Amino acid sequence: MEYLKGDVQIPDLRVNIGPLSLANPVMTASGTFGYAREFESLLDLGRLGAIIVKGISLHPRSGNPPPRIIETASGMLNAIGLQNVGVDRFIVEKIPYLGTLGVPIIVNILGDSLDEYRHITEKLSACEVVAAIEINISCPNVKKGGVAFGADPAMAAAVTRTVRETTSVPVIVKLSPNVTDVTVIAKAVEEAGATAVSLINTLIGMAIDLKRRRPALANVCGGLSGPAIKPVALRMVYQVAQAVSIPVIGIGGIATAEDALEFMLAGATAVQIGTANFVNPRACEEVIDGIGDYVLQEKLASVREMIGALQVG
Amino acid sequence: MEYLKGDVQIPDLRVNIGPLSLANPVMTASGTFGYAREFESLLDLGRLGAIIVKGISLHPRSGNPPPRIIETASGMLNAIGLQNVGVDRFIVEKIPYLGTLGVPIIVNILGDSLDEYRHITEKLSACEVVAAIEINISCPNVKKGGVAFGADPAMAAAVTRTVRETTSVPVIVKLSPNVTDVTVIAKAVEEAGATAVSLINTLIGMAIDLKRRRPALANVCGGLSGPAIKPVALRMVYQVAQAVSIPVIGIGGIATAEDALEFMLAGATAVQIGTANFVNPRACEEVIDGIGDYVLQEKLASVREMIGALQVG
Amino acid sequence: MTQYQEKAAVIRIERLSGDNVRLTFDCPDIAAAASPGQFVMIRVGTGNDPLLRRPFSIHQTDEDGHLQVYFKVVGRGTGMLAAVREGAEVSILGPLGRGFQVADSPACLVGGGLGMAPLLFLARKLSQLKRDRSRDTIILGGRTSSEVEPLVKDFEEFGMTVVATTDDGSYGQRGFVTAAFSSLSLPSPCTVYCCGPEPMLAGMSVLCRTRGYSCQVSVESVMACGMGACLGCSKPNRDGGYVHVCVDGPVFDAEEMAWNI
Amino acid sequence: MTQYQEKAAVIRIERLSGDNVRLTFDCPDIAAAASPGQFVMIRVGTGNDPLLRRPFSIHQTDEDGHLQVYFKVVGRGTGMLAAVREGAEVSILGPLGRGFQVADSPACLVGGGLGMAPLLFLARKLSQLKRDRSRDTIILGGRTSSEVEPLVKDFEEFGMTVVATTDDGSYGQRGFVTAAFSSLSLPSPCTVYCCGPEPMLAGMSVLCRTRGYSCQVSVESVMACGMGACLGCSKPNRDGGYVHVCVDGPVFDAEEMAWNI
Ligand SMILES: Cc1cc2nc3c(=O)[nH]c(=O)nc-3n(C[C@H](O)[C@H](O)[C@H](O)COP(=O)(O)OP(=O)(O)OC[C@H]3O[C@@H](n4cnc5c(N)ncnc54)[C@H](O)[C@@H]3O)c2cc1C
Ligand SMILES: Cc1cc2nc3c(=O)[nH]c(=O)nc-3n(C[C@H](O)[C@H](O)[C@H](O)COP(=O)(O)OP(=O)(O)OC[C@H]3O[C@@H](n4cnc5c(N)ncnc54)[C@H](O)[C@@H]3O)c2cc1C
Ligand SMILES: Cc1cc2nc3c(=O)[nH]c(=O)nc-3n(C[C@H](O)[C@H](O)[C@H](O)COP(=O)(O)O)c2cc1C
Ligand SMILES: Cc1cc2nc3c(=O)[nH]c(=O)nc-3n(C[C@H](O)[C@H](O)[C@H](O)COP(=O)(O)O)c2cc1C
Ligand code: FES
Ligand code: FES
Repeated sequence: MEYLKGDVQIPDLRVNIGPLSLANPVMTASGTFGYAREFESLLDLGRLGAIIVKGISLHPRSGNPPPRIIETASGMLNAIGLQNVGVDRFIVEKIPYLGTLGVPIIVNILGDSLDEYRHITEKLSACEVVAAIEINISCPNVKKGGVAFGADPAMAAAVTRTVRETTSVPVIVKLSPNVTDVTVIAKAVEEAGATAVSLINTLIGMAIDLKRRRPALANVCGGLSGPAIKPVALRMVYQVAQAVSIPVIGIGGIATAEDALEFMLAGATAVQIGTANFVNPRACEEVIDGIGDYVLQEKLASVREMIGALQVG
Repeated sequence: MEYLKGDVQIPDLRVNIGPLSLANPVMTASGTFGYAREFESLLDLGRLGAIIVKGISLHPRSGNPPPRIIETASGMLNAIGLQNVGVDRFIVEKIPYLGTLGVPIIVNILGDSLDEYRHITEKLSACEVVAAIEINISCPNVKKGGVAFGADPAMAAAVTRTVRETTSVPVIVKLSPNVTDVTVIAKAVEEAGATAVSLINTLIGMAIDLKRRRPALANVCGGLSGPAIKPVALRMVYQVAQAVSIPVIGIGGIATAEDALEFMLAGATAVQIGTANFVNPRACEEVIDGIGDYVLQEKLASVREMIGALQVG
Repeated sequence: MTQYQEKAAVIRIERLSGDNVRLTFDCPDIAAAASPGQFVMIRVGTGNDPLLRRPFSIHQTDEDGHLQVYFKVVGRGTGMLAAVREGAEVSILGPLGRGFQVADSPACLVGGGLGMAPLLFLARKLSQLKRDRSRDTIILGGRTSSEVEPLVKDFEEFGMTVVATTDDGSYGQRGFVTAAFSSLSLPSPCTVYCCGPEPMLAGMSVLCRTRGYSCQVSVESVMACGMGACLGCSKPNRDGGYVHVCVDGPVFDAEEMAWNI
Repeated sequence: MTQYQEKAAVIRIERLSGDNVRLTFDCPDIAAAASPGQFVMIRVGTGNDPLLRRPFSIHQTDEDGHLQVYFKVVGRGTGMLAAVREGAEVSILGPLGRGFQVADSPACLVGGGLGMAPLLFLARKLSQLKRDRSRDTIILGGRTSSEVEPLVKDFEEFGMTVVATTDDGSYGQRGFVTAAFSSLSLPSPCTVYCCGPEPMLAGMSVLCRTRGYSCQVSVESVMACGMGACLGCSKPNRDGGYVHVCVDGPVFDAEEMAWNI
C-alpha cells in the first residue's frame, strides 16, 4: 500500500464491466464468500471491486449430503449442491446488509429451467441493490440443470436471452470449462446479449477414499477449484478474450496480485477470487493492494493498460 | 515388498488388455519415460507392466522452441511439440534395446493425417517387439493434428479404424480430456475397433510470465499434467469405464500405489505413470511394490478384484 | 463476533506422547476473544499443497496472549504442524464457531481421545466461575495410557474429580468413557459436555437422554473455510436438514444431531 | 553412466552471504561417480507443490562421500532448500549430464555469479592431474563483494592465479569477467572453461573464438527430469536444431551453441 505512505499517489484501478463501474477489478467468486457478512471482521468489504454472492435459486435448496468437500493436490473438490436460502429469503435477509456496503452487489443465479431463471431475475430486478446478475449455467454439481445449459451453445444463449429480456441490469454469463471449445459458448452468449462473460467455473472431478472403497464425496463428482486449475482457466480466458468483444472476467486459482495481473494480461477486465478466500480470508484485499503497488511501480496510467497486454510471438 | 521376506507369498498382479497379458498393471506414460534406457540404472525395467515410449511420428520432428516446460501448482505444463526421431530411426535405434527388456513394448504414435497413421502402423507392425500400439489422438501441442482427431467422435473413429485395419496387435486409443463428453469419443473408438482406451492425456493450459508480459511457454499453450489433474482424470476414467466394455487404462497424476488403486476402483484395468517419473524416477517400481503389498494385506486373490470395485451409493 | 487472522509465533512445542503434540502460540487477539469449545483454522506449510487450513479446538488460552492446541498426527497437515520449529510463524484464524454453553448446574466433562483438547479450556472456565466445583466430574478416555496419562495432571489442577479410562486398561479403568459415565452417580440436574469420536458422542447422547441430563457435544467435519462461507461442513440434523459445524457448532445440543452410526 | 537416487543427509549448512548458501550432503554413491560440470536434481519439500526437482551443479565432492552444492535463493524451491535443517534427509538424483572435458593445455576458468559453483570441483580435478598448474588462471566475477569474496579462498587453495572482479568494484577489479579475461595475457593454446549468465557465456565465446582458444560453457535451462526423458530442456544449437541441456550438456563446446542474446 505504497500510496498510503508519504506523498500520496493513488493508482487508477477502475475498470468497467459494460455500464457497471468498479473501483478495482477484484470481485469475490460466487459460493466462496458466503453473503459477505461472514468476512466483515477480517477485511474491509467496502474496498472490494464487487461482491458476488453464493448462487441463488428460486426455491431454497438444502444441498447435498456430506461429505461435500475434499482437498486435492493444490485444489479442492466441492459438491455443495447449490445450497441456498432461495431468492425470497435472500432478498429479505441478505440484501439489506449488502446494501450498506457501498460496493456493487452481483447476484449469481441458477435454475433448472428458463422459467426459473426468469422468475429469479424478475424478483432480483426489483431490488435496487442488485448491480448485476451473474448467470451460473455451468455448475457441475446438480444433475439436471447446470451442465446441460453450459455445455450447449443454443441452451446457453437461451438462458442468456431470457435473463437479458427480463432485467435492465448488466448480465454476466459464467461459463463452464467442461466443454470442447469454450469460445463457441462465449460467442453464443455474447450474441444473446450478455454484458460480459466470467470464467471458469469448476472443472468436474472426483476423488476416491481407498480405505472405504467409496467416492470421497457423497455426490460422487464435484467441482475442482484452486491453484491446480489456474493454467486451464488462464488458457480459456485467453481464448475467450480473443473470441468476443464483451468484457471477460477471469476466475480460477487466483490467490495473489500476480495471479490477477496474469489474467488481465490474458485479456480479463476483472477477476474473481474463489478458493483463496478460504485459505486467506484477506486475499481479496491483499490482491487489490498488490495490484495497486504494481500499477505504481510500473508507472501505469491505469490498471486498464494491463488488459490483454500479453505479448505473443 | 513383503513377498520377498520369509514365507514367500506372491501377489497376483496380472491384468489383461485384450489379448495382451501384463505382469502387473503399471505402465510408463508416453513422453515421460523417454525410450526407457534413460532409466536403466535407476529401476529394474524388467519389472514394468509395460513400457510406452515417447510418441513417434512418420518423420522426425524437432519439436517446439524453448521454453517448453513450466511448473504450475502441483503440476507442469509442457509444449515439447512431439519431438521424436521418426519411426524409421526409432526402429533402428530404439527397438533393439527395448526388445531385450522382456517387457511388453507399446509404441505411442501420432500423425497429421490418416495416411500418416497408416504408414507408421505398417512400419511398426513389422517389428516383433511391438506388443501394442497406442494412438495419440489427443495431443494439444501441435496445432494441426492432435486436437482435431481427439475432439470429434467421427475423426477419432476414423483414426482408430485405420490403425485397427493395418495391424493385428492390440490398439489402445488415448483420449483427450479437452472435450465436453469423453464417453462419446470413447464409445466411438470402441465401436471402431479399439482394443482399449487410455485416458487422460494432458489438459490444455497456459502460464504467463508477468515480468516479461509473455506466455511462459514459447508455444503459448501447453499440456497440464501431474497431481493437479488427478481429480479430472479419475472422474473421466470412472465415466468411461461405465460407458464402454473394453479395458480402460487410467492416466493422470498417478504417483503412488494408492493413486493407482483409486484408478482401478474407478474402473481402470491398468494405469500409466507420467509426470511422477520426473519427480521420482523409481515411481513405477514403487507403485508396483505398493500394489503388491496392498493385495497381500487385503488378502485379495488378485489385483483384478479392484477393477471397478468402487462402491457407489 | 470478531475474528482475527494472526501471524502467531510458536513459543513452545510439547510432544506429550508418540503422536500427540501440544503447541503454544503467541496469539493475543484470538486468545483474548476465545471461549471454550471454539476452534481455530491453522495454515500448515506455505505452498499450495496442502492447500486448506486445518481446524483445531482451542485447548487453552492464558492472560498473556498464549493459545494452545493439542493434536494428533494423523496425516500430512498435522505432520507438518508437528514438525514446526520454535519461533516459526504460523497463520491462525479464529476464534471460530459456537463453543460450549456454560450452565450453572454441576458439570460432567467427557473427553475421548483428542476430544480432551477443548475440555481443558472448558474446565478452566468452569473453575473460574463462582460455583460449587466439588460435584463436577471429568472423564478422560483413550485407547491406551499414552493417550490419556499426559493430560491428567493438567485436568486435576481444577479440583474436580478426574476419572481416567483406557480401552486396554493400561491406565485408569479399563473400558470406554461411556461405561465409566454409566457407572458414576452424578448429581441431577447435570450438564454433560462431550467431545470425542462420533460413536462416543452418539452413545453419550443416548445415556444423557435416558437420565434427563442436558448434553452438549462438540463434533467434527471436513472444513474448507471454518467461517460459514463454503457450506462444506454440513452434518444432518434431526429435522432432515443440515447444520454447519463451523458456524452452528462445533458444539451442539446432542438432541439436535442425527447420528449416522 | 550409472545414476543414483539417494536419500542424502544434510551435514553442513553455510550461509556464505545474504542469499548464497552452501550445503554439504552425505551422498556417497553420487559423490563417487561425479565428475566436474555434472549436476544433480534435488527434491525440495515433500508435497506436490513445488512439484519438480531443482537442478544444481556439483560444487565439490570429497573422498568421504560428501557432495556440496552452492546456490542462490531466487525463488520458492531454493528458499525451501536454504531453510533445510542439519540432519534432514533430501532426495538427490545424479550425477547427471556431461561435464567439462578436461584438456591437457593450460586452463582458464571463468565463473560469473553462481557460475562459480561447478568451477571449484573442476579446479580441484585440474590440480590433481599431473600437469603444470602455474599457467592456469581462475577469474571469478559477481555483482558485488558478497557474491565473490566468500569463495576466493577456496579457489586459491589450488595454487592457480585467481583474479576477482565485481561490477561495483567492491571487491577485486571493477568490471565484468569478460573485461578481466581480455586484459590477461594467457598462454596459447589454452582451454577456457566458463559458467555463468548467458550474456557472459556468449561474450566469452566470441573472445575465445577471436583468440583461437577452445571454450567450454556450462549452460542452464528449465528442467523437469534432468535425465533426457521429458525433452523439456532444449536450447537452439548452431545447426538450427536443438540440444538438450541435461544430457547433451550442461557443458557444451561454445561453438555448438546459438546464443539468443
Ligand atoms: C472443529 C474441529 C476441531 C478439531 N480439533 C482437533 C483437535 O483439537 N485436535 C486434533 O488432533 N484434531 C482436531 N480436529 C481434527 C483435525 O482437524 C484433523 O485431524 C486434521 O485436519 C487432519 O489433517 P491432516 O492433514 O493431518 O490429515 P489428512 O491428510 O487431511 O487426513 C489424513 C487421514 O486422517 C483422516 N482425518 C482427516 N480429518 C480427520 C478428523 N477430523 N478426525 C479423524 N481423522 C481425520 C483422513 O480421513 C485421513 O485418513 C478437529 C476438527 C474439527 C473439525
Ligand atoms: C544444470 C543446472 C545447474 C545449475 N546449477 C546451479 C547452481 O549450482 N547454483 C545455483 O544457485 N543455481 C543453479 N542452477 C539454477 C537453479 O536450478 C535455479 O536457480 C533453481 O531451480 C530455481 O528454483 P526456485 O524454485 O528457487 O525458483 P523458481 O521459483 O522456480 O523461480 C524463481 C525465479 O527465478 C527464476 N529462475 C528460475 N530458474 C532460474 C535459473 N536457472 N537461473 C536464474 N533464474 C532462474 C525464475 O524465472 C523466477 O523468476 C542450475 C540450473 C541448471 C539447469
Ligand atoms: C465451495 C464452492 C462453492 C461454489 N459455489 C458456486 C456457486 O454457487 N455458483 C457459481 O457460479 N460458482 C460457484 N463456485 C465456483 C467459484 O465461484 C469459482 O468459479 C471456482 O471455484 C473457480 O475459482 P477458484 O479456483 O478461485 O476457486 C463455487 C466454488 C466453491 C469452491
Ligand atoms: C513432457 C511430457 C511429454 C509427453 N509426451 C506425450 C506423447 O508424446 N504422447 C502422448 O500420448 N502423451 C504424452 N504426454 C502425456 C502423458 O503421457 C500423460 O498422458 C499425461 O502427462 C498425464 O499423466 P501424468 O499426470 O501422470 O503426467 C506427455 C506428457 C509430458 C508431461
Ligand atoms: S467450513 Fe466452510 S462453511 Fe463450514
Ligand atoms: S530435463 Fe528432461 S530431457 Fe532434459
